[in-house]
Amino acid sequence: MSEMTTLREAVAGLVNDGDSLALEGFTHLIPTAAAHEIVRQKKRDLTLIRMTPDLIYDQMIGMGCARKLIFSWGGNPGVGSLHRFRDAVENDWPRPLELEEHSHAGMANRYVAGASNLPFAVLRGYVGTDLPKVTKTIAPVRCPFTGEELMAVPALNPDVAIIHAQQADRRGNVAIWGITGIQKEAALSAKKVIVTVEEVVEEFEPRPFQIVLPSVAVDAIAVAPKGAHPSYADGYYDRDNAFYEAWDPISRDRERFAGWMERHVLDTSDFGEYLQSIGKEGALR
Amino acid sequence: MSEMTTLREAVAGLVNDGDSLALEGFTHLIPTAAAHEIVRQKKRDLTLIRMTPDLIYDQMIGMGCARKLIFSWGGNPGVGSLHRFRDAVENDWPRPLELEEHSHAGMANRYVAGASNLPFAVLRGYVGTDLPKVTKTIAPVRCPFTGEELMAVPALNPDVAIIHAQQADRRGNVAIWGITGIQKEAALSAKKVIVTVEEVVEEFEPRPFQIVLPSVAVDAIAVAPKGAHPSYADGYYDRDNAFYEAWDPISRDRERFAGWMERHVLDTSDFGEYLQSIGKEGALR
Amino acid sequence: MTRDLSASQTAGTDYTTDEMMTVAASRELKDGTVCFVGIGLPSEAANLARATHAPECFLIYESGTLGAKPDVLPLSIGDGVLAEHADSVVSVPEVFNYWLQAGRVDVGFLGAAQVDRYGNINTTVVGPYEKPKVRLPGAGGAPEIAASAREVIIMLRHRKRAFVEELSFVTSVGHRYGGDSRSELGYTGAGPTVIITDLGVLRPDPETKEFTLAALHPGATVEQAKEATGWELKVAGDLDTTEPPTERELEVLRDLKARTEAVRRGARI
Amino acid sequence: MTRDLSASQTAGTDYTTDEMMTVAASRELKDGTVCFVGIGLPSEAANLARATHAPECFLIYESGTLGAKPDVLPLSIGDGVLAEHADSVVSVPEVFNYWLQAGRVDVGFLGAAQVDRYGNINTTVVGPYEKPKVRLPGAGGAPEIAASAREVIIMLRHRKRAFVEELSFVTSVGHRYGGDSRSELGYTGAGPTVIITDLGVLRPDPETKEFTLAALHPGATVEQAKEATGWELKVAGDLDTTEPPTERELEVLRDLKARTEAVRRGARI
Repeated sequence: MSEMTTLREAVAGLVNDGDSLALEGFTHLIPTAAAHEIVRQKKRDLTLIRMTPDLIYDQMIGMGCARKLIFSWGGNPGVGSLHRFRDAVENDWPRPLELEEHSHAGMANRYVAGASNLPFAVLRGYVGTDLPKVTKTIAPVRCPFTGEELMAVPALNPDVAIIHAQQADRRGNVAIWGITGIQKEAALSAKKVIVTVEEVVEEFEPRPFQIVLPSVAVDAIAVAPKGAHPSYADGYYDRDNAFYEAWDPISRDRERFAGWMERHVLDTSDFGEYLQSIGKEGALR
Repeated sequence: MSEMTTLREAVAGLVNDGDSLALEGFTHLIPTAAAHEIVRQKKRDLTLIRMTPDLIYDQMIGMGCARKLIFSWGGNPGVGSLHRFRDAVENDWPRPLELEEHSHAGMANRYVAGASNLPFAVLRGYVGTDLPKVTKTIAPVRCPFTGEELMAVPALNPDVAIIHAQQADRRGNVAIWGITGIQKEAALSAKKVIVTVEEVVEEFEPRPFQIVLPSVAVDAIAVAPKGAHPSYADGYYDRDNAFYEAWDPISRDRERFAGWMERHVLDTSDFGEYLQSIGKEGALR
Repeated sequence: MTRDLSASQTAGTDYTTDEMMTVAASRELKDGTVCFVGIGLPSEAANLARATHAPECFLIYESGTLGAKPDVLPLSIGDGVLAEHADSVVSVPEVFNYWLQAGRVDVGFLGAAQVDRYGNINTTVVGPYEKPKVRLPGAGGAPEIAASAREVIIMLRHRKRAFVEELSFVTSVGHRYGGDSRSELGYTGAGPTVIITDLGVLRPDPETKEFTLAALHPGATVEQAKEATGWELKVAGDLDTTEPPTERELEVLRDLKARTEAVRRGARI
Repeated sequence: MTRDLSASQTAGTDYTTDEMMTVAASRELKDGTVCFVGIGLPSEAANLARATHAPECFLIYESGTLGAKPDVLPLSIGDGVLAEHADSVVSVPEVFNYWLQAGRVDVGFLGAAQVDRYGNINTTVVGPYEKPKVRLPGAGGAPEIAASAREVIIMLRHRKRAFVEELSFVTSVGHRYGGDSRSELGYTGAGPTVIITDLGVLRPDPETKEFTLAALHPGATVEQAKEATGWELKVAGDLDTTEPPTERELEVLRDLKARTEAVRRGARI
C-alpha cells in the first residue's frame, strides 16, 4: 500500500548505503529529482542498475555514490559521451566503478524474470559476441523439448526501484502513459518501490498507451513537478535538448562538474530550488 | 500488412483442414462469428487451442471439426459443464478428442514463448500435481545460475490465430480495450492472424487499458458486428448471460444440439443471419 | 442443481446453509489483504467481505483485473463489471507471472470438485483419466494459486462425493501427503489453511496437516459432518460453533445476489 | 566534432559527403519494409526514406514505438515525437521479444564506432576491456538487432580508426569470421548486407563475406577509400558510382534537419 510522502523522507527511509537501486525511465520520465535527492543525502556504495545510465547516473557516479554499474547503453543521447562515467571507468575517478554490462534485450528480460519471481530469463542473443567473456551473468541453457541451446540471464531484483510517473490518484495508484519503457517491470522486480509524480489527481482519464501501477505495488509516492527534467513528461513538458548538449562541457571537466553539482544540487534543498537555480544560470554555465 | 475482407473469405483463404487454430478472447471478446464460419465451411481435423474452450469450442467439437484440444479450463462459465466437450471425451462422440491440458499459467506462458520466438517458457508450477503424468508438454528445467529446478512448457505457434476486437482503423490497425486477456500473445504467436471487429473507424480514441495491434501483425480483418455474442464487447454490448444458461439444455442432448446448430449456423449464411435466427427463437429453444 | 438442493436445505432458521457457508468464508478474509479470487462461491464470499468488514480487500481475478470492485457478482471470470472499477487491468500472462507467481497474493480463494484430507484438490476428472466417469473443467488458474498464494482458503459444500478418501486426480496441491511433504516442492505459499463448508469449518492439524473439523455451523452436527466426509473425519477437542450470520451480513449478501440475479436475467440480443 | 569535419568536407559540389551518405543509405530501404532503427545517422536515413520513396516503411525504435512517424528527427531513442504518431507503443521487453526476436523485422539499421571486414561491430571499448583507452557507450539494442533482423544495414563515416583490421571488442556479430561461420550461431537473421559510408558503398563478397568496395560516391576515389580502411580493402570489378542526391532528396533532408535543429534549440525550463 503506497504512502504519500516527501521525496526527502522516501529516500531517507527506503534507500540505504550499499543498496542496489534501479532508477528507470527509458529516455522518457527519467527520475532526475530522485537521483538528486540521493546525491544530496550522500548515499554511498550503491549498485546502480539502469539500461541507459544517462545524465542521472553520470552525476551519481561523478559524485561518488556508486561502486558498481549494471547497464546496457551508457551515452549522452544525441550528444555523445557520459564523461563522468568514462572518467570512472578509464581513470577510476572519483573511485573505481565495477561494470556488469548487457544488451538492452538482456537487461529487459532480467527485469521481466525479476518481476516474475523467476531466477532467470531466456533469450536469443550474446552468442558470438565478446559480452559473455566479460559479463559473468550470461550462461547457456538448453530447451528440454527441442534440445536447442539459448542464452540465459539471471533475474534482477533491486533493493529499491525508483520511477517518475505523470500522475497518482488519491488511492495511491500510479498512471504512466506514452513511452512506458521498462518502468513496470523495474518496479515489480524490486523489494521496495518509490514513485515521484508530476501531480496527484482525483482520478485518471484514459490516455494513449497508459498503464496503471496499483497502490499495493508501490511503497512511497512523492510529488515532484518537472521531476524528470531534462527528460520529458508526456502531457506536461518537453525534453530539454539544450540541457543535454550543455551537459557535455559541464561534465567534461572534474572541477566544473563538482562546482556545478555543489551549486545546483548540494546547495539546494529540493528539486524546486534546483530548477530555480539552473534557471537563473540558464543551465549552461 | 492486414487486408480488409469478409469473414467468409478470410476463413476460406487462411484456415485449412488439419490446421492448429487458436481462437482467443478470455471471456471477453470471444470470436463466435469466426467459430461459426469455420463450422459452416466444415473444416476438419483441427487442433483447437484455447485457454477456456467455452461455447465456441463446445460447438466446434460437437460439429466434428476437432481432432485435438489444447486447453486449461473447459466449462460453461457460471453455468456448469460443456456437454459436447464432455460427450467427446467421455463417449468419443462425434469422434475421439485428443486432449493436451495445462494450467492457465502454463497456457499463457506457452503463448508468450511463441510470441517471443522462443522454444519454451519457464514457470513455477505443476510440481506435485498429476498434470505432468498425463501431459507430455511439461518438463523440468534447471536455472544455470542458482541450480534451482523449475518447470518448462513448449511454445505455442498456431497455424492461425483468430481474435475479435472492438475496432480497426483505416490503416488496418486493431484496437482492443477492457479485458484484453491473452489476445495479443495469441495473435503474435501465430503464423497467420484473422481479426474480426465490431466496426472500422477513422482513428482510435484513448480507451481504458487499450492495446493496439499494428497492421503489420495482422493478415485479415473482417467486420462482424456483435461477433462475440454471447460474450460481450466492452463499449458495444453486454454479456448475454441468459444465452449461456440456455446453452446448457440445448447442448445436453445430441439431437437437440445438432438441430440447433443446423437451424442457426449451417442454414444461415453469416453471423448477421444467425443473430436474427436466434433472435426469432429468443435463443432459448 | 446443487443450487436448488442447498437452497431448499435450510438450517431450520431464517438463512440457508449456503448463506452460512458464504458468510463464514467471508469472515476469513482480513481487510487490506490481496486476494486472488476464483469464480462462484469464492467470488461471492470475497465480495461479501468487501461489502462488509473488509472494504480495502484488493481482489484479483485471473482475467487480469487488479483491484476489482464488482457491484454485482461476476458470472464469468472476465465480466465487464470486473474491469469497470478495477485499479488496473493487465494481460493474463502478467496477472499470473507478475502478481501470483511473484508472491503478491496473500490469500488464494478456491472452490473445488473434490478435496482429500490434506486439502489437495481435484477439478480434472472423476474416474480414470483416459476414460473418465465425469470429465470436469480442468485446472484453470487453481494449480498456481494453490502453489503461490501465501495461504489458500477452500470453499465447497460438504458431500461424501466431494470429500474423498482418494482423489482421482491431483489438479492442485494442498498439503500433499501431509506433514512437511508440501515444502519439498519448493512452493512459496503455505498451502490451504481452512476449508469452509455448508456444515462447518475444517482446519489442518499443525503436525499431520490433516484437515479436522474445527467448528460446526449452527444446527449442523458432528454426525452430519462425518457422514458427509469420505475419510475418517477427526474432530477438534475444542469444537467451536460458528456465529450465525448477522442481520447486516444477510442483508448485504441477499442484496448482492438479488442484483446479480437481475443481471443474469438481463442482457438479450 | 566529426559533425564539423564532414560538414566542411564537401564533395566539391552543392551537397556534403554526409548528405550523400544519408541519401545513399535511405535508398537501401524499400517501401513497406519493417525497419528497426538506431538513433543518429540510421534514424536520419530511415526518415528521409519515409519522407521520399518509402512512405509505408514501418519504423520501430527500441523505446517501444511501433510504426513511428516522427516529423522531426528524434534526438533520443525515446523522444515524445516517436510515440505521438506511432501505430502502437509497447514496453521495452515487448519490442525486443515480440517484435525483434520474433523475426518481424526486415531490416535492422545500425551505426557503429568500429567495424571489421566481416561487418562485426564494436561499440564497447577501444583498447583492453579492463583498462580501455576509450570507453564507448556499450551494446544497447545492437547485438539482438544484428542477430535477429532479416538483414542489417550499417552506416558510418569512412575513417581508418573506424574500419579496423581487428576489433577491440565484438559487441554485435556480422559475418563473424566470414564464410558460413555466422550460420553456426543459429541466428535467424542473414547479417549485414551493406555498409554505407561517406565515401561509398561496401557489400559482402558472396563467398568470403568480406566487405568490398562496390560503389563510390561522386568525387570520392578508390585511393581515399583504401586510405580510410584499416584492412586491405578489395574493390569490386564492376565498381559503381552512386547517383548524386536529387533536388528532392536534398530538399527533404535539409528541411528535416532544419526542423530538427529548431527543436534542438527549443525547450528550456
